[in-house]
Amino acid sequence: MRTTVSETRIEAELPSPPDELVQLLDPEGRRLTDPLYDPYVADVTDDDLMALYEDLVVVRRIDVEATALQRQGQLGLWPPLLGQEAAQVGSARALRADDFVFSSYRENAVAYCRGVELPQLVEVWRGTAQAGWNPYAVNMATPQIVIGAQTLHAVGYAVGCRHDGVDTATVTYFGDGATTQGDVNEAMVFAASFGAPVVFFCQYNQGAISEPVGLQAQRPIAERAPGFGIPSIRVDGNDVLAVLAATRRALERAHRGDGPTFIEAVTYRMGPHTTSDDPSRYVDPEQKAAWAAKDPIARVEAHLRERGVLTEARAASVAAKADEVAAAFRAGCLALPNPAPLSVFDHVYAEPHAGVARQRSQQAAYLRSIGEEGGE
Amino acid sequence: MRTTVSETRIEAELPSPPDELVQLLDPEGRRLTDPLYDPYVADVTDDDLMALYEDLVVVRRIDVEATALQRQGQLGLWPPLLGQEAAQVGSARALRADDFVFSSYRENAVAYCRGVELPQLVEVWRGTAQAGWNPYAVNMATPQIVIGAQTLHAVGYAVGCRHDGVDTATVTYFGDGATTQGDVNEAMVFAASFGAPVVFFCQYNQGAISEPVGLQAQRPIAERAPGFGIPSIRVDGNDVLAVLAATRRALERAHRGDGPTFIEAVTYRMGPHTTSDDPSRYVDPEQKAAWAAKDPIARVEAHLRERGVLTEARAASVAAKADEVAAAFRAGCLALPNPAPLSVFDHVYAEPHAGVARQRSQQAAYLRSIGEEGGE
Amino acid sequence: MTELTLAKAVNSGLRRALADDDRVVLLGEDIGQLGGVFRVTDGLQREFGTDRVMDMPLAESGIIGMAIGLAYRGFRPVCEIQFDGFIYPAFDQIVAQVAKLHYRTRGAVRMPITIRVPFGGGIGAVEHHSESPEAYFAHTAGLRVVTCSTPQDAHTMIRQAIACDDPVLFFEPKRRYWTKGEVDEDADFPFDRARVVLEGTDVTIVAYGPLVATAIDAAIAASDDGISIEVIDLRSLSPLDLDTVEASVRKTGRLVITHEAAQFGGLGAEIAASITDRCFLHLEAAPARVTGFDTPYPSARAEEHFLPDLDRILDAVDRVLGRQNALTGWSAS
Amino acid sequence: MTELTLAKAVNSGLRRALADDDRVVLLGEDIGQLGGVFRVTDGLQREFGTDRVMDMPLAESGIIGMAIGLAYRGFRPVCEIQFDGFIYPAFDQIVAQVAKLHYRTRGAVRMPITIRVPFGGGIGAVEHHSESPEAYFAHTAGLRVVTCSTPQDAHTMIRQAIACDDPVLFFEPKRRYWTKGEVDEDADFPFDRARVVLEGTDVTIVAYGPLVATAIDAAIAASDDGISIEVIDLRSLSPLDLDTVEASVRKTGRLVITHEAAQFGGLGAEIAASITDRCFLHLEAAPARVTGFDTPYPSARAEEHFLPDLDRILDAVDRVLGRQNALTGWSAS
Ligand SMILES: Cc1ncc(C[n+]2csc(CCOP(=O)(O)OP(=O)(O)O)c2C)c(N)n1
Ligand SMILES: Cc1ncc(C[n+]2csc(CCOP(=O)(O)OP(=O)(O)O)c2C)c(N)n1
Ligand SMILES: [Mg+2]
Ligand SMILES: [Mg+2]
Repeated sequence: MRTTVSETRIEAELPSPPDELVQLLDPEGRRLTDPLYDPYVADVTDDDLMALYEDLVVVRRIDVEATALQRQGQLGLWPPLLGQEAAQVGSARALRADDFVFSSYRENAVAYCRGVELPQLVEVWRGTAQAGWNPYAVNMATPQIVIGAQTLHAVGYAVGCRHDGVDTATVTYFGDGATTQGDVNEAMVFAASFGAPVVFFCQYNQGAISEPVGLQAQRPIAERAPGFGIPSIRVDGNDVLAVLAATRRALERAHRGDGPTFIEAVTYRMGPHTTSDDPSRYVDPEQKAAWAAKDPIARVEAHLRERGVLTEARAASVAAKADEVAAAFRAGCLALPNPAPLSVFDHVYAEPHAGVARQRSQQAAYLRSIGEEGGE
Repeated sequence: MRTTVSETRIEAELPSPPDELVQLLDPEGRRLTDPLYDPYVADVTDDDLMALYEDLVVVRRIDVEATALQRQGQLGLWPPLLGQEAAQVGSARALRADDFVFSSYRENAVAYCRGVELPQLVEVWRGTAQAGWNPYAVNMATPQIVIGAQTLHAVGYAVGCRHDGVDTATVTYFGDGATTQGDVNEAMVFAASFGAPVVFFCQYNQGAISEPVGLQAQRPIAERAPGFGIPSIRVDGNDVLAVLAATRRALERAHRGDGPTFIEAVTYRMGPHTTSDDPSRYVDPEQKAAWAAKDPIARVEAHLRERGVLTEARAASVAAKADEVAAAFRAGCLALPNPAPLSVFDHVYAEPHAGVARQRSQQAAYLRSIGEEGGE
Repeated sequence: MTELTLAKAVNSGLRRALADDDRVVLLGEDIGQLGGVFRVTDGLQREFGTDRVMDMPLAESGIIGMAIGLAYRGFRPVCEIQFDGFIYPAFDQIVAQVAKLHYRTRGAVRMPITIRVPFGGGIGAVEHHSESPEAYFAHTAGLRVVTCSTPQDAHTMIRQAIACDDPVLFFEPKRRYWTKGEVDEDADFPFDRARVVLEGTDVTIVAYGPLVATAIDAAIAASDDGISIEVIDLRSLSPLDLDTVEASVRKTGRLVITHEAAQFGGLGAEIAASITDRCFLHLEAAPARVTGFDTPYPSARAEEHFLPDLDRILDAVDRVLGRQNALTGWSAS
Repeated sequence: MTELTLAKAVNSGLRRALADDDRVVLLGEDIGQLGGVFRVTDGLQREFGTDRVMDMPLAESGIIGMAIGLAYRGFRPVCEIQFDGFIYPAFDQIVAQVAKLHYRTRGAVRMPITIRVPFGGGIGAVEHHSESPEAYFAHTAGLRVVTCSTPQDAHTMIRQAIACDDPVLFFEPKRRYWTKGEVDEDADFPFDRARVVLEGTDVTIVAYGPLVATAIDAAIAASDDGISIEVIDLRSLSPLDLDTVEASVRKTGRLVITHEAAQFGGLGAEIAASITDRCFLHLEAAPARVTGFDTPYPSARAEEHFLPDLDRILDAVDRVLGRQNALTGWSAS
């Protein structure tokens, strides 16, 4: 830990946030060159790009299916990621299996890429559980709903990895609105102070529910990090290749022991905040139309078609895969069991607890007395 | 309120933090020229400088007296400002009477300059009250002990001034350690979002109790503000003239409606954190010696003597004034009345409250029953 | 008199407060154009402008801290916390500042801040959206804590809260937002007095917020069984109107208290302890508490197993009446 | 057996925990070179290094949030909050994360975090340095809350807290840091059991932390008057060892509870309500509470008028014994 501060200006290792977004695929699907970021995707083959394309299509399909399930009353709520597929897939596919993720509630594509099983993606939203999966099974914590809280967990986990002498990186996802929360700023201070191997991944999707990003930030948020001593990258969040490259660069720093990096992936939430939201009250249709033209899937598709990689046959097989996943997802969702009455008492504590045990027994007796099933 | 963010780099209006500290009087008392800041002190006459000198001497004398009172058991605690006199006097003397201050616990010199009466300065530390003065009487809130909390109050007050259509500025004081707290960062976001007429005045005194500033900041803290959209100034906090100039510049922006400014006054805490602290456990003697050579009073004295303004006679009269203030301060402190037993129930609520009223009556009855005085 | 939902009744109360006193300002996340996630502030920004109804950056400590500064300046801020579970980041500013500033300054600085919190469960929500944190604030000296159960009370009490020179936590029972009722804008009643909703002679049920309706249902069901229940809606949780509860218990001799919050250290404990202290010789049985369990709030599809309902309340009624019930043998032995 | 102050006993307990389990790490402000403002961590950083005993940047939410991440990674973090009044900025991370993570993840993620908090008044401190916030945490499901009153308990219980797989709030009675007592490092006792400090037959006094010593003094004074008092030191505040209290009250029929925290919604209410429920027919009088008042903590020179002391406890003893006292006529009417 460094304990002195130079009183003159130090150049951060990465050029502190670039004027231009990092972009490798433009909205028309043209491959741009970038001497700094190209090397990070030099190994990406056509098949790899097809795989990314498939991910994008599948996660969008899951998202649409989930929205439908909510409309049909099968989910209580769903936070769509429509428009943010590239930011999530590009970053998640950059991760090593041992890297650990602390996300917010909208990162369903990240969870999908981490290998979370389909029905587990919706348990929280169906209301059958407060967490859909075992974090250690996929090295990803379950969705965090308290805005920004998870960023500190990521820093702690990252410091723990360093204590353990492993080169695992930790990535934390959060929104543009979240950057206002004290916790996110504290996380940056702690990460910088401890040189934590953590990547801050901000999905700058232009708003927090109805509030435009301008209420949270007068400057691109990536400009904040250098002041905390954290180099930052501003990337086109709708460009899956650029996001992959930027995340790989940040992860490389983390794996190498060079400390934290901040990534701002500039994107747009095309859907409502959640299925409970009414965006017609606040969305600017022109802004939305402008972003529709920057669709994250369309550009990969154009690129792959242009280069002859994406044939009709392959497109059809991707679509079929997406339908198959969606069907499995739906079936898995509907099959999720409701919690048993007495399960509310499970796991409050890891060790025996007289108070909970007593309440549980009383409730079991009560349930028996009213002839309720599940009362043991 | 601005609600969009330019996606390209905008130059902040003030050059974002300068490599060099703003300095107008060097440690030897030489007057340096600075084309940007000289105009802000062009009106400072010899008499004005003598008055600043007197302030510095007096507040140091008060500080020494308070430490003595604590050692004699007359105060429970005292947080010395030794070494930080110029940062406090220079900034406080820049304020207009209607400007409002939200400070931390060490700003006794600011309070003195605001016109707080002498014994009121120590009420909190003697333990006869939780606040020594009526904030509205001197336009300064009473000391805030929860680190960083007051910065948000300042932003709210500043927004309130704007709503009221007055050009009053609000200034908030806090330490280098405080900048880690979520609240201080949230205050910067809110100030920037609402263009609040507030000055963030950070006394960068090289540490938080035993923790070196490097644990809180990997970069000069003034570098953080621009990322939030707030221009910042880094000033030699031991140079009363430079602090006066920098604060006037920031206040000018606030009075003019140009929004928040961040000032980092680089200084050093020469004494213990409080009288309960044992700095021998952590202070670096070399660092302390280096800072002793940059004493904020010595340089003004050298400057004034060099220019023949500070004669022996005037020096003696300043010393006499300091002694006089110290004597009045001590007498006032010793005369502070202890709180009456039932006063603990006063002012919990502004309006009648059945619960407190009942407890108060019960306690009065109890005190009567044991023949205690003050039980009414 | 107009018929309004509880949410609209708060809305009309806020509108009146904004119209009557130009020092009243509203602060919160998404309260402007969106009108709040429950639409409680719908239309107010359009009517009163962005200086009076201010969308806040996403930070609860920031919102309350800023409200404190506005109160210092003589404003009467009304803050919306979007959901109960998001009040905790503001906890420090509430308990260490809002609650203490008047005391700290010996009355020089007033904190007429109202903090509106949609609270409680029963809406099938995800984690952090069904909390009942009222006991934390009731235990904090310097705060007032109130809640409402009808549109009329919602309208009148939000205006009283805003007019009060003390800070008030105003808990809105979110699952009752769509309950309809007549609202008389001119109605008035003492801010800190409980309301006897139903008179009865056998058992007193004390409830507040979302469970008042449940308690009434229980009382009606019990009356079919020939049991006469007095239902008290507390309205004010701090201070508690113990005089009203005491008078009732002196009559009935039996007390059941119900709330959604966890039992351990909840308000039911305070009410039971205080009433036992005041009515010891009048009690026929120990006061019974029917509450949420001492567990975190469970997932949506388990909440019916967690929340006090009519049957659990009636079970407690049986218990205080000394009838055989599920818990016989567990206590009061 | 060595004679240690309570502060040193915590220190030696921390040392043993650090030595016994290399997953134990200490986090806090000024806990390294300075050894903490109360010197409780004195020498530990020198002995175990800066990776095991980590000075933290000045942000309590950050400290607890970071501890959560470490716990995710399999560490057992022990966090020091410098003073009771500075725990509130961490409230959200404690109640919404630390308390809920095990439940949220159905047991997959454990949170063996210990949060050490010097608490309570009586040391003539400035604002925010004399708080008793234990009831907030006791009301929060998923947390354990304990406190100690002797060097022996301090030593043993801090090790038990660290070894416990649940999160534990460990409240240290700061005004008793300098109390001396014998410490046996090998002593052990159940973590969640109360201790009967003095046996007696007429009245049960329940106390914890700083007021155990005061309760003992009161019992001794009462014995001169021929009153036999049983003093119970709760040790664990959540869960409460109600069985031990119940057994005592079944014997004495009279209960006095004392704590420094505000009475309204404090732990005394829970104890009174629970014991009334369990021992209704054995109680000769309503349980009495002797507590801090429902006011913010006052300034240092007024704290003697705020804190429960021997005389106030004896006054309550008189009251539950039905003797004439100051409050006669106020209640139990
Ligand atoms: C502490 C807290 N306050 C408020 C909320 C309610 N809320 C949920 S999402 C949201 C907006 C978040 O915006 P952002 O961080 O940009 O993420 P996005 O939804 O755009 O992905 C708000 C206010 C919350 N979940 N947590
Ligand atoms: C929220 C909070 N946490 C901890 C403390 C204890 N504390 C008092 S002063 C201090 C250090 C503050 O450092 P800094 O902000 O640099 O101010 P300085 O004392 O150097 O003037 C600490 C940790 C506190 N007062 N408030
Ligand atoms: Mg967003
Ligand atoms: Mg400092």
